[in-house]
Amino acid sequence: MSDALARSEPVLAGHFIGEGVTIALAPPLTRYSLRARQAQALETVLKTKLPKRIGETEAGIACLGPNEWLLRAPAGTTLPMGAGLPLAITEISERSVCLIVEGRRATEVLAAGCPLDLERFAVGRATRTVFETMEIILLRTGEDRFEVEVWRSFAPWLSRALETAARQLLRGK
Amino acid sequence: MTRFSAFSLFAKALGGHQSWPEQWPDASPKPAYDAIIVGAGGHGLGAAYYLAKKYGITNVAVIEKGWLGGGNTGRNTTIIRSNYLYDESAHLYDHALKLWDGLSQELNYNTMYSKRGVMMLAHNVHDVQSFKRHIHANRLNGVDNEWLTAEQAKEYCPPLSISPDARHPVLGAALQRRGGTARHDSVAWGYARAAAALGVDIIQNCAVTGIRRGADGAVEGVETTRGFIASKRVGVSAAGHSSVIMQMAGLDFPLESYPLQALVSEPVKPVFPCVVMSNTVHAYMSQSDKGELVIGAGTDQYVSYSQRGALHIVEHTLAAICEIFPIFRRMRMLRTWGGIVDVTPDRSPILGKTPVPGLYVNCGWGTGGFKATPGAGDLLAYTMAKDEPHPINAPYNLDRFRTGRLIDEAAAAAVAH
Amino acid sequence: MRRPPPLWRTEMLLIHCPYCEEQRAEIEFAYAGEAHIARPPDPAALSDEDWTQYLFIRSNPRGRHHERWRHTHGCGRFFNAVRDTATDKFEVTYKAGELRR
Amino acid sequence: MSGFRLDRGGRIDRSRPISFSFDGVTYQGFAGDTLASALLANGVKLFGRSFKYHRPRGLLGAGSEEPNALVSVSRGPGRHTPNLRATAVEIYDGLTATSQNRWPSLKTDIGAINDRLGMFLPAGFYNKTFMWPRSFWDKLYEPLIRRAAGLGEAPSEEDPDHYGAVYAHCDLLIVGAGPAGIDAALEASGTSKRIVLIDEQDEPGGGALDDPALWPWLKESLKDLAAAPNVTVLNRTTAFGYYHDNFIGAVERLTDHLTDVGSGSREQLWRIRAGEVILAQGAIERPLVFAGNDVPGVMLASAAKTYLLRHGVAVGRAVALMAAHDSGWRDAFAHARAGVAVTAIIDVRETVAPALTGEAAELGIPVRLGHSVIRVHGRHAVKAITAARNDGTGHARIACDALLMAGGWTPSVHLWSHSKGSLAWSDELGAYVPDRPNEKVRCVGAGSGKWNCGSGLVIDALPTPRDPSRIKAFVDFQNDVTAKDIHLAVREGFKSIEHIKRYTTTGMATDQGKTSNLNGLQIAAQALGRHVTEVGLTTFRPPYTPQTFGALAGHAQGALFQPTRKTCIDGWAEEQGAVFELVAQWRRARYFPLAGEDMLAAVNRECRAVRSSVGIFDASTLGKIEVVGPDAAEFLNRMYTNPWKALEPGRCRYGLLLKEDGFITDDGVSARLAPDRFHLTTTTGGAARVLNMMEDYLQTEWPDLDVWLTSTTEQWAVIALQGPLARKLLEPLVEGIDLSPEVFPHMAIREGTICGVPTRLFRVSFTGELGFEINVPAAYGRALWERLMIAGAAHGITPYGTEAMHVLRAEKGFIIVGQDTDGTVTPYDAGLDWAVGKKKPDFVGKRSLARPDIAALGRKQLVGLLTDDPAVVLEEGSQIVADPTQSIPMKMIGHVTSAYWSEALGRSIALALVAGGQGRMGEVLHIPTPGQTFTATVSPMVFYDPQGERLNV
Repeated sequence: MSDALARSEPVLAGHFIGEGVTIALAPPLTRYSLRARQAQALETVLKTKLPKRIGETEAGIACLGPNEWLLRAPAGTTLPMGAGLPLAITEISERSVCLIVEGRRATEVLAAGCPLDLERFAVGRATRTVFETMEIILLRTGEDRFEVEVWRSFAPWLSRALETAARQLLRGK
Repeated sequence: MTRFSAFSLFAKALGGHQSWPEQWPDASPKPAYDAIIVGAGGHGLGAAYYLAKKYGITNVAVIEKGWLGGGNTGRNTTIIRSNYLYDESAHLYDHALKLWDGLSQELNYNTMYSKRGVMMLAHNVHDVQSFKRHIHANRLNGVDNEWLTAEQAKEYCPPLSISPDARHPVLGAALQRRGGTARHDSVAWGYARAAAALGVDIIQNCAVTGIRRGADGAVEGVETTRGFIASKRVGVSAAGHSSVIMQMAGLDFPLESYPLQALVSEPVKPVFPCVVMSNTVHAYMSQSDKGELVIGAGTDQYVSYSQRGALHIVEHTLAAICEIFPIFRRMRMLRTWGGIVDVTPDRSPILGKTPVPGLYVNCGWGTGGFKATPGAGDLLAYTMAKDEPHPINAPYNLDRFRTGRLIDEAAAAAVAH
Repeated sequence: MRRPPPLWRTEMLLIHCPYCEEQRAEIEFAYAGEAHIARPPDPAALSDEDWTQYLFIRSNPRGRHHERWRHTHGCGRFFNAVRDTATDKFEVTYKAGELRR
Repeated sequence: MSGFRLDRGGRIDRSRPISFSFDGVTYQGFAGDTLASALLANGVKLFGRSFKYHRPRGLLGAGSEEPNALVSVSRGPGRHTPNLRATAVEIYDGLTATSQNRWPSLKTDIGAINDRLGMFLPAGFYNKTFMWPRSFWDKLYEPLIRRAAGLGEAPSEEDPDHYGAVYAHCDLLIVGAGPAGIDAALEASGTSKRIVLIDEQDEPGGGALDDPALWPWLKESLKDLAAAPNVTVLNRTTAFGYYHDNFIGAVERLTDHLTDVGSGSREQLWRIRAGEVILAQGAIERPLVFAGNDVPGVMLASAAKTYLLRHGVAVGRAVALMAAHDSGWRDAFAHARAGVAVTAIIDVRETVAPALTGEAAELGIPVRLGHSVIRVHGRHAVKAITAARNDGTGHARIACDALLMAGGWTPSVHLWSHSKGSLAWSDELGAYVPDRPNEKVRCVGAGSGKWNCGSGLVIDALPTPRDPSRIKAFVDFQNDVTAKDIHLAVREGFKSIEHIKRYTTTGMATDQGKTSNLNGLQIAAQALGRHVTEVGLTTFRPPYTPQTFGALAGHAQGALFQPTRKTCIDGWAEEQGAVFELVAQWRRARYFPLAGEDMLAAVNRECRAVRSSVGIFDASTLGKIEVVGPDAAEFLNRMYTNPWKALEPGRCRYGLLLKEDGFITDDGVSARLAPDRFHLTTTTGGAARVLNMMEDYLQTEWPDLDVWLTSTTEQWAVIALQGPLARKLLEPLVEGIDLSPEVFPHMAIREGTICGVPTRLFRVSFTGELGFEINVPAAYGRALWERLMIAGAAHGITPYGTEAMHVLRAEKGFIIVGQDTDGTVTPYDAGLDWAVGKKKPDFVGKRSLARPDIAALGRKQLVGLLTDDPAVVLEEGSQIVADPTQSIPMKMIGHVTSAYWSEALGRSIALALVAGGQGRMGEVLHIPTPGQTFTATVSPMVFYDPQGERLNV
């Protein structure tokens, strides 16, 4: 019918920009949760390779658990549903948003609430973890670049927490 | 027993306090007793006292693996209240509350029971519904508990923040004026001294290593690190270690033991006039006679017998305290410690007989045992003396887990929808 | 009837997840009670006593304890562990379904 | 020298004078001074009053062990801090400090009467009295005791400061930047290890700061460490606790020492996970126990040396030393060399190393071996001392204005003990030293019991000819615990050190016994006639020094305390002036008042709209789980009480979930999208709990099932359109879905698009009206809502909130889990027998339903309740009785779970849990409330449209 509906995001695309660290909302993405006992089952349906080790990423697909993968692709991508097969493909594009924390001090900002040893968290790694009380999926997409997947309704709290941490850091704590 | 009073204090002072007698003799085990209590906490010592005082059984031993009052009695935040929802609970805790009143005089030992009032904060519509339900039930049970508006709550406890912008704004509160606190050590020491004066042996540094049962399965006594002690009546009041003791008698119990943390601030002049509890924000606080803010923290998530204070629990608790009482953010934590709380599936105690004849149990008080001290002691004594539970503790039997007649206060306050 | 876990946790114990094959912070995990208590295949066939045993009775030892954890904020898997409840030290963690250690 | 400041020496910066005030008097100090050293330099000796006897007190130490000199510092609104140690407060321009626990003034303190009455206030005195008359306790005694107790005043305003927190990981953590700690850091700095070195003082160096000879070395070492890329040095940072698996909590103080605190964090909590830990915390000197050892001017010899050499301040013009340990002699020599008169060295030992006596002779210091101080003259300051031979003979009065004490050293094993490392008693040192570790940790330097400050005599209390029961020889200075208190405790049967500690409160002050524990222990051992090791040792508990609540709370303050989850439509509701309520982590619009409307008026209007035209409701907070896989139906069949296998794709079913104990834990309407795909919904508060419960059963009990669960709660925005005009409003907006009743019946689901976005369209109703729940991807929820508001204007569309939703569902007898049920209600109790699959052999909770008391008659059952007076809306939570005339305690048979004014029925309605309720239809019951007892009649739960005809339009 009439003109298409407009998107609304839980946090302003308005970013935090500071000396050595920026925090920005990533553009919309297509996200799928991929589940199966073995990667192979999904690979046949999706006709693409899946990373085998937990924490590894390959072509936008992150292995989060022994039978769980997160696929992130440009908005609009659609996947087969694998109907009837012993696997599960579920779209979760809008379940979370992605905050990009970038800059030479990015690890310091994340260390304010993330218990991982980020210095030893290699580029290309991805894992579900927490920031203080909040579940996130953390992906290191560059030496100084992290992408933080967080459920939509938690995004305002998380972006505020990250910005607060960044501000305190830049003020010399 | 030298009677304690301002006069005796004055008289002894003139003698340089040289002639004060021991408050209780450090007894060594006799071969046999009419009754043995395992665990010299407030509950166990209370049971021994009431056995001797009310039921005429004075040939009693209280066996303690460490030093008396060194378990949860000396590690809790001493909150006393009785505004529970269910009839069974209200009767149990109010029985204790009535005994708290006048306990100092009865024991001739100042337990410093302070009726400061216990105020429980309601932070959302569900809390309000739940508290109103408590208040109505309490009133019809003859237990005092009244509703306060947020403003009245603030008036009753000035440090309280009732800002509507808070993450968990205060919508009101339930107040039990008879509730309050007491000096935990004094309770244990007072019972010990009074019990000893009636002939009870208090045997410290004596760990139970086994429970001996006869051919008929009935209890014959306890094996200890100081030898076998015979008795046909054994009452176990061992809090966090109840499972361990009951297994010595071949009994598996519906218990799990969790670490519970507490902490105090540095002492300050009187600033906090009552006890405040918030289940939604997870904060419990009062101020001791000494001036310390006494704060109860949550339990760790895993079963443990290590009495280690866990940092994460402390962080969470103090965040909650600062949320409700922002003026205390600059106050400083002086001491943290841990206790071991034994929790039953319905978080209500087990107080009564066991499948083993002559073996009685008082356990499963979880985080709420201190307030019940005089009542639990009295009821355990009654049950051991009569070999049958008092009507008040009859519902707190072991069988309820089989039949399903649980007494689940926490579930009744269950948050969902 | 398991206790609800605390709402709020930060790092404390260091736990080895047998799936991630990494030591991760306790904050990522949720304790899930005693391990190796299998749900009876046919509960209806059980006596009230036996059902109560399954439902409520726990060994609660002071010492070696078989327990379940879930790497909730990690790989999401439940797994088993042996931990000394007197010291809180983990002896071993192993995958769900593996034999009792 | 000017005042007590030496003309030269010390690490203070004489080019940077700083002015500050104490008790209203303005003083000058220098950068590098602590409040203590600066006041000493100005001749101030009296710093505070003790806890119990209000005795005048000066400085005992020079660091965080200080028990006496506690002050309050105020720096503007909300920035009042009580109980700070003057020895650990760095001065800054404008610092305003005040003394505590005195009235009217520090010099003349009424409370000091307690000192005169001291003999009547022995340990535990409060246990023995204040019991008569009974009524006086609450009214008089307790308030008095409380007013007398406490130290400083608590803050009275909200703290404006921010507190930060951070996680840190390192291979090697070194606690204590004294010589030992610095050496350890230097040694490791050559490796690839990540090293963190933390120290509580304002500059690293520890003991080296008191030893000018070491300053060049210190300078070089710190330069090297600063140059090492793998070393991080943190000053003003206190490691306060050592937790499991080498997890150390530390607090860094960032702004307290600054004149302008700026806007950065005041303190930062460091949560450090270390591969290995080296504890280099040093040792603390021990006071000696003798009459008058607390008079201002009597202090630790090592502290006096610190003031002398680090701050360039003399603690007196003529100082004397009372020693039991060699280290004190060296401190006295240092004074002499700095030009401070040393009037006597008194040592309780009969003989000491000749080197000491020799050096004393060179410096012309009179020495008395085998002597002890038996009296200190002066109340507010030392005027002189009297010494006597250890046998009590030969009294001699010695003039001095300061007395140094050297009682030996106590290794700081606090953190070691937190980590559960074992301790071993050293008779030679008279102290506990680290023994076996429990973590990957080791101790170095003085903290390990190895240091080279000579030997000493381990002594519990100095000999004295006076009656020990009449003198006040202090063990715990802050809590006013004397040697005789400990003897009294033992006399009264307190034989374990934990008992003695609790009875006398020794070691329980804010210094946590750093200077008193071992003296107390030895006096107790002596009184008990046992060896120290048989008396035991009190547990060391975190924190090492007191830490602020704010730092420990970290980020979790204000808006960051806990997240408030908001739906994508929340912003619209806020703009409309909706009133919100908090449900679990979410906030939900409760009602949408128009100008002048109260809640009742608004809710009535909202309800009318739903019953007559169409209402719109934000149901996005409902939990959602996508269950996918060949075994999906089998799995749900095992979880829920009702059967799922036969449910056709495209249809919905109400699901009821029990815990294994048989009690209701959650419910929700779920849809079968395809043979192997279900869209579950849960309650708002239950979403996480239910998903975890299902994962638990799936992974642990039925790992053989091919089914996977994914939370989709936040994937979908859910907009409920409820009311007779719902279909008419929806029809023009939907594509690919035929809304006509015959092809899209009640309890069905269809997939298509709405306004161009994909939707899962449920035809369901929680109101009893024709209704739809539109699921669209969350990003489009707000836009769709606004589009519907525009399109619905013609139909009188009305937004309604959770309150109206509650009323509407109650009119239909639909329950709210958690309100009409608590954790003790079974499906049968709730009248949901129809939702229990009778033929199913098993489902979670089924077996428990057969337990005797669950199957028993007379359980509380959910029923309707109609008040005889239709205008009366009962209070939720009201209790119900059968006989209102009985006396208290009354027999209660149930309570009101829900009660509302029903606009549709023009009367009040209520739901209640009543014992045997379903058998009481038509029975009149009573609801006693304060002031009035209401009567009501038991009715069926469905009040409105019992036949459900309104659904089928």
